[in-house]
Amino acid sequence: MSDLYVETPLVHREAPQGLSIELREITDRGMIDLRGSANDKKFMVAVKKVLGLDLPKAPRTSVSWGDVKALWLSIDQWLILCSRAKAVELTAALKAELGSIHSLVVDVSDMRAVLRLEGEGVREVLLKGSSLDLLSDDYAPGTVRRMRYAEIAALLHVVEDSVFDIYVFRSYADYAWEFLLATARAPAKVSLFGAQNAAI
Amino acid sequence: MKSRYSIFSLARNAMNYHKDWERAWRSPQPKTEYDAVIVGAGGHGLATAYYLAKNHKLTNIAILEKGWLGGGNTGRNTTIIRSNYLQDSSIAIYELARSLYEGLSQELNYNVMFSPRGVLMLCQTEHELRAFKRTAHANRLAGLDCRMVSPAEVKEIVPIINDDPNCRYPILGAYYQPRGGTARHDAVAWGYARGADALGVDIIQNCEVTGITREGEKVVGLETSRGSIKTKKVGVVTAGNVSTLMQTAGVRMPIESLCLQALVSEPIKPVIDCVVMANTVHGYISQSDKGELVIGGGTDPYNNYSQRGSFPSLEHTVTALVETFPIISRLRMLRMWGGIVDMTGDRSPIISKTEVEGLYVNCGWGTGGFKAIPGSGYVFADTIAHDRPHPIAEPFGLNRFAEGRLIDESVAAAVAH
Amino acid sequence: MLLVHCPVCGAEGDETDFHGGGQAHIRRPATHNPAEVSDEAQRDYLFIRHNPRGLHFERWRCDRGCGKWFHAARDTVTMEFKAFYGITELPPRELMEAATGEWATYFKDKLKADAKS
Amino acid sequence: MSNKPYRLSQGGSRIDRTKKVHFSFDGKQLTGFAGDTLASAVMANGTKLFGRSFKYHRPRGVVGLGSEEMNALVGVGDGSRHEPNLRATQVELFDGLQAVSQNRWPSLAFDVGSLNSTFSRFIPGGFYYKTFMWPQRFWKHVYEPLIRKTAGLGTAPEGRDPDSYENIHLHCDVLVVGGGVAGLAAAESAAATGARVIVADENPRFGGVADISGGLLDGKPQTAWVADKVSALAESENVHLLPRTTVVGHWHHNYLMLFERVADHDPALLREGAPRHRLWKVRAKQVILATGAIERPIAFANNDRPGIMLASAARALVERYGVSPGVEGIVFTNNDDAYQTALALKAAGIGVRVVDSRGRAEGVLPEKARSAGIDVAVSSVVSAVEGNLGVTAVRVAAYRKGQGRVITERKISCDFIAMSGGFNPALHLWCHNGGKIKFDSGLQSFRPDRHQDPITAVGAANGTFALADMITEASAADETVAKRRTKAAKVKLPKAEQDVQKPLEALWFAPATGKYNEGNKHFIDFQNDVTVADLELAQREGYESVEHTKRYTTFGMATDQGKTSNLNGLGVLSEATGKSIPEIGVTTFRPPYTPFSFGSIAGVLTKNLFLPVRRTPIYQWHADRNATFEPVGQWRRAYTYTGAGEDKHGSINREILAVRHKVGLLDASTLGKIEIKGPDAAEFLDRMYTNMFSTLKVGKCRYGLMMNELGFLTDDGVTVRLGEDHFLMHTTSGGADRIAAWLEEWLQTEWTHYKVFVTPVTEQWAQFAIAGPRARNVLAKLRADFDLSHDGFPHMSFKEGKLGGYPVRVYRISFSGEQSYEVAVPSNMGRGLWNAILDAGKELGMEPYGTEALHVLRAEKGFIVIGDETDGTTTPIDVGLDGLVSKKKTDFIGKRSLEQSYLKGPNRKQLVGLLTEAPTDVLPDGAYAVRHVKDKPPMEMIGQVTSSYHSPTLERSIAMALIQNGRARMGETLSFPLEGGKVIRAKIVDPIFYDKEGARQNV
Repeated sequence: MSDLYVETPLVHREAPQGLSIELREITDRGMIDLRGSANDKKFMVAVKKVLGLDLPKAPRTSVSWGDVKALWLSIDQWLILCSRAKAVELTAALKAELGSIHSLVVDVSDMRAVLRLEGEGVREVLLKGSSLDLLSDDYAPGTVRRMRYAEIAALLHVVEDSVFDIYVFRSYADYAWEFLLATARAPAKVSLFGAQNAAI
Repeated sequence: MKSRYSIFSLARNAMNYHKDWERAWRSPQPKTEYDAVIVGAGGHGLATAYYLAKNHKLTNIAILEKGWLGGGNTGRNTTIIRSNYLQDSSIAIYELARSLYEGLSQELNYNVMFSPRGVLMLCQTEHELRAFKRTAHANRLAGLDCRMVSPAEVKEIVPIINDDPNCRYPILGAYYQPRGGTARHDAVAWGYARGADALGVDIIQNCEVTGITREGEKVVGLETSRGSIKTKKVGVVTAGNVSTLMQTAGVRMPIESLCLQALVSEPIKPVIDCVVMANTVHGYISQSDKGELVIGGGTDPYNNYSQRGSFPSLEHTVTALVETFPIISRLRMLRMWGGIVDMTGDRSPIISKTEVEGLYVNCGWGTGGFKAIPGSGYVFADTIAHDRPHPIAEPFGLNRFAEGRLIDESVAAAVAH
Repeated sequence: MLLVHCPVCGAEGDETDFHGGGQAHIRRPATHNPAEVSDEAQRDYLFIRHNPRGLHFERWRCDRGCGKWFHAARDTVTMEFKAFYGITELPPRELMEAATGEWATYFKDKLKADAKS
Repeated sequence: MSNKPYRLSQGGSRIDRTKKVHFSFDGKQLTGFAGDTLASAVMANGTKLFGRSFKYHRPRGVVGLGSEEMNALVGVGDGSRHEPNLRATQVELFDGLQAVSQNRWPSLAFDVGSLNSTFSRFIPGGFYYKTFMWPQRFWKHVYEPLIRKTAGLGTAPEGRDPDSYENIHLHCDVLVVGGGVAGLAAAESAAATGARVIVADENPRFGGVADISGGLLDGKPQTAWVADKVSALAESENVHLLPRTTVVGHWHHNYLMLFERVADHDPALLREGAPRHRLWKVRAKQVILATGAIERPIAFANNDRPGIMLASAARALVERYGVSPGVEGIVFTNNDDAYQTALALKAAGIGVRVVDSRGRAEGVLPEKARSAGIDVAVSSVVSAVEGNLGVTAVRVAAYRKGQGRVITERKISCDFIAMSGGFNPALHLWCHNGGKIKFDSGLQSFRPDRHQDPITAVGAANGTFALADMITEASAADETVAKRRTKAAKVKLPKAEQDVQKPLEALWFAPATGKYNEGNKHFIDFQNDVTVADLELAQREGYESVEHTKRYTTFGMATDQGKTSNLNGLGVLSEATGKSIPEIGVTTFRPPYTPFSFGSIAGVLTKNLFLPVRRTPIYQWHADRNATFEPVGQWRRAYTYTGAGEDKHGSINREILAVRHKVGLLDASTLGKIEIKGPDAAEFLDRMYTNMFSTLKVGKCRYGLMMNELGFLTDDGVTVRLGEDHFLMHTTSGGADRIAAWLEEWLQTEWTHYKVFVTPVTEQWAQFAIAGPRARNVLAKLRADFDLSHDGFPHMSFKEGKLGGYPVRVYRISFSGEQSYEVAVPSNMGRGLWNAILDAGKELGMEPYGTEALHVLRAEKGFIVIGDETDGTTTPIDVGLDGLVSKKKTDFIGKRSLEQSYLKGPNRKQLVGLLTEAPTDVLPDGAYAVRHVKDKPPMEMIGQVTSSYHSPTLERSIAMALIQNGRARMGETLSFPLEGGKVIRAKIVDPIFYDKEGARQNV
């Protein structure tokens, strides 16, 4: 397999300069789309057996076990995160364990681009493309939310207070990247609700 | 007969400090009975009343308006006039209307400022180019004066257009109707009102119709905020409010009332001499004689009677126009407003008899009714007078929805009205 | 810009995060008896719409959230949402009672059935 | 204009006399001070003339204090940075500022357009509806161009805007609009509860008119209190202050738009890269309007002459900028407030008299004025103004309320007038989303009443003018609405001291000597040149509704949106008709409050960011290979790869022939892909497609058609049965998202009992078609680890395995009619496999081909393309795919509509093939066939070309068309009249032009 040529959606992009935050592509993330009913005990048990975690039932939350994370996407849908190397094997294991239980498991590791945003003011930068109330307590670390970002669909994952992952469908990766380059420019930095210049 | 308007009458009246101008229309009390009543004094209703009186000599008629005449969509639209539709039935009604607009100022002795400055419909994708080429073929064979123009010609007609071939939606050409254009919307309502009034039509404002009275299968009258009125013929022309009124006669309508918005910029010296429609990006723009850029957007996707829309649809339109006409970036929005538009399932109008004898309906003009006003009034008056659909009105009957005989311009031609 | 609330996942957001799906509670005649659908019934299903000035019942989808469809009761004049409820559910009783015009007719039987049970 | 020094030797709280600022006005180099507005700086240089009015081109000067200014509109900046129609009162002075006056030619002082003024008697309100009608064609060619040229105020910039803009979203608990005393008091108590508070003010500084309003707070000037509060709020963690930010509109559910002018006042910021404007989209739980009030002008004869200002503006000019509005002035008022202006002028050493229309002026302020030695004439009005480019004198006459004309006048020399007709609460934002208002007879104005949204008005915006009341009301505003917040807010309210004012008396019209304002102009709407006479004329002519009057005369429709004219107009109409003002009604206030830039709305969404472009994993390769791109939805697909020495036509033919004779490679990654799984999946697909899927065998593929409920085709594609309860659906490229949503909709809303999951996976896979007689050889060279034999892997079947080491799904399906394999590989490996395929295909003569070759290939085979052969009104029967419309299934989407009479009626247009008589004639796309060719239109049309190409395979043209009753007319020859008189004749044939038996794909 080592002779296989693999490239991620933003492989042609260089590290950006002059931004108020750090921005890079995460290239080693495995992703599995998992559908099933949270009310189906057998389903939940089978998933736990493979992933070692209880799928989160509370909307917009996530759960981790080791290097596996389950992000809530809907009442019957989760995005499982793992290392890219592990995704194929984990998909197979889930399929096998779920057997005839009503479910759908798809390895979607190549479907999305993952952008890592990091630094003071990352929420302010995102507010230039998202109408969510990102400054509220609703967006504590661990929160997951699908959203409209600029003109596209995106998935937001609050990793730490000032560290966000943005998932976009890979065909839109360049658009999302360029949108971030435009809105995260250092001279356009905005600070919200804090000590301000009192000279005004 | 009213005294005529002209430069001479202006000069004459100036001598007397304009004290002696006649009223443009009377303000009569409603009578107890009329030969026919039109409900709704918008452009379509006023034109209907005018042609009923003029062409069919029905003069004992009234037109009832709950607010002020011309205060609905007639006075809220972006005034685009064109007839280059794809389907035969659409071409027929819109071209009748357009040709009536040509001489309307003289017909009504009221300057409606019909300005055949040309309507340019941009082609910004190959698909759109194909669709317009098809329309161009159909229109040419129907006898319309329309043609495809090249990107270079587009630039000549509208020098401020973004002609960068590498932009997101480059201009691949345009479909041009040189005799399309604009008119002064209020003047169309006022001109028809003055004309109808002169022919004896009672225009009764501030008179809300609360119910249509039936006896068996026939209309016998109307209930209004100013009393009952007897009549055997009722023409309902109330646009966004048509569903609720027709319901009082037990007729259910294939209509949803949505909000359509428009906006103008601050006035500037002329920069756009024609009407430009960019369908791919949903932007419609022209420049009024006053200098304001007049911009139309799309509808909001939910029922709305508030005459106040949401911002996203206009936002999208403005963004598209900034990209298409980059100089407008530093111009400013002066005013935005909304209207209640009546949308049918196939986005084409209804000009129809109904299952109730003596009850006629003209509605469903949705986002594109202004351009049709003279033609719509003309064929609707004929339909009411003769109690059978005018041939041009026939395809627009209510029965089409049960037969599946839809006239879907926007789907077929991928062009909004 | 309406503020919409999804009763399925609790997400709240701008109308652009949601998708308006038109009138609610429309029965598809062919689902129930495909052999016996009159032209008029098909027309009513496809085209005839309640279009009240006031309380209206409609479908929405949580487009940028959980992806689920739901129902909403909304005033078409003030734009105020009166309730959000499940896609297979009827509106709260007080709203069925408050409905006017064609909606009142539609809910009359539902209210009777509700009273019985 | 004058060599008198208009800059006073002292005073001017806003200016810094140590910092000189150089700027130009109409090319003239002038000097001002830091802190000046363009208005104050120009006036300090002795110029009162700023512009020309819209219709009559009358000379105009500054009237207002800030955003209500309607006359002094200027263009600022040069070339592509020019911005027209800015209010000089709001333009902050900076070094190098270039401003020009507008709507004049050749110069401001001598304007040819002012001829309109000379002839103004002949052009009253609405005159253009009565003339310019003859001859008919003159409107377009003569009258309209003339009108357009003289109208329009400023000029547009040239070229593309070099500056940047942006949007930002923000939520808050409380948005306070207006940072005057009321706004700051409201913000302070809201912030004390821990709420997230935004305070926005359109001016560069907070404080509103605190600096020119007199009165004390806790024994100190109001400005001291303001400074304290602003610095405390600026320190707060939960407060965001936004100066230079106008709240332009209020929409449903408390959604507001705030327009921030970030860098207009300081070009250095622009140079550093700051956005010029920023548009804030705010969702507020609560809105507090502290928008203050706008002073009313008074309608007196020639009240528009340069030098006639609002009293508050004159006061601000003196106190803020140390600029005198003139040497000798008149304060003309109907209220006590304007006496503050008289006192301020007097204190600055400027000559001043007061003309008060009221019978008595005995309040504290009038008494102070008298004590200061100011002459106060009560029961008097200004009945005329002398002077043209400026004021030289006024005539003052005795007046009793309701008097229609004055008899005796006395002349008083003066060079400016400060007028005040009272104050109107600024309730525009209150009204944007349907707030109700009520008339207040004390104010003679409207004030807020009820509102459906959580919004409240305080202070002058609510008609509360007394300082103490204002502060009490503002501090309580948040408490009344924010019950959700528990943190008790105890804010100590300051003690307010202020001169008590006596009530005003309405004065909508100050009469002149002439009857009917003969020869005089009493302006109501200054910018649009609407006079009292115009409003009365509209009434006489029957334009009685206030909306009719507004539209007929254009009053209230200028760039100030009637801020100073609206109520005065209503007052005039009230007096003219004998109806009360509430009976006259109000015109609707529409957003925005003040104009804001289109650039700020677009934000960063211009150029590359305007709308997204979707790229496939192979995009860069296409671009490197000089592909022409074709937009398909938001995707960019390779249309053809034009090489050296060939044109597009050549490259398309080369690509087609490669597929027919050797092998081609197509990037089909954009095709929609949806996984569908569950015990009811097969039954569900039977509902969604017109044809049967429950009978499809595992491992097999089937082409399916989808209709909407109207019976019209909306999508097509091949669906594969991956397992007993597991399918993979392919959709058209443009249809992927729409169809996935469509499936979900039916599952969730109609067949809710089905157990089916739907997961769109379009972008997980890069997908390529390897098509042509040598396709199998390519796969073989790539060491396919699955059976490639025709029997082992027949047409319309599916395999999973490895190709060149890459994990793939392979579908043996064909859109070209050739032996064809569609290979799907995880997207990140797409480019790797693509390269491997090309390498393997090299010696087999493989060529990559684009979408145009694809279209020709399918047309040769008579395959339809949704969107080409269908247009949203086309049924499967129309396109001859009756065989794919199941007769067995009792119900599927669209089935019932196919039974509607028109859809199964006669004369439907049916899909046919066309062969032109001359093989080299290629029918244009969309050309129509006619029943009979005539010399000229109209001609009856019987159908149209849907696809038309030169087929290099057949070495002739081919076309597909939808023709009335087409299938019954096989062999008939049709005529297609083209532009320029040419007629192409073509014979109706079967639409399958090549390999009718389908043998080539089956080997």
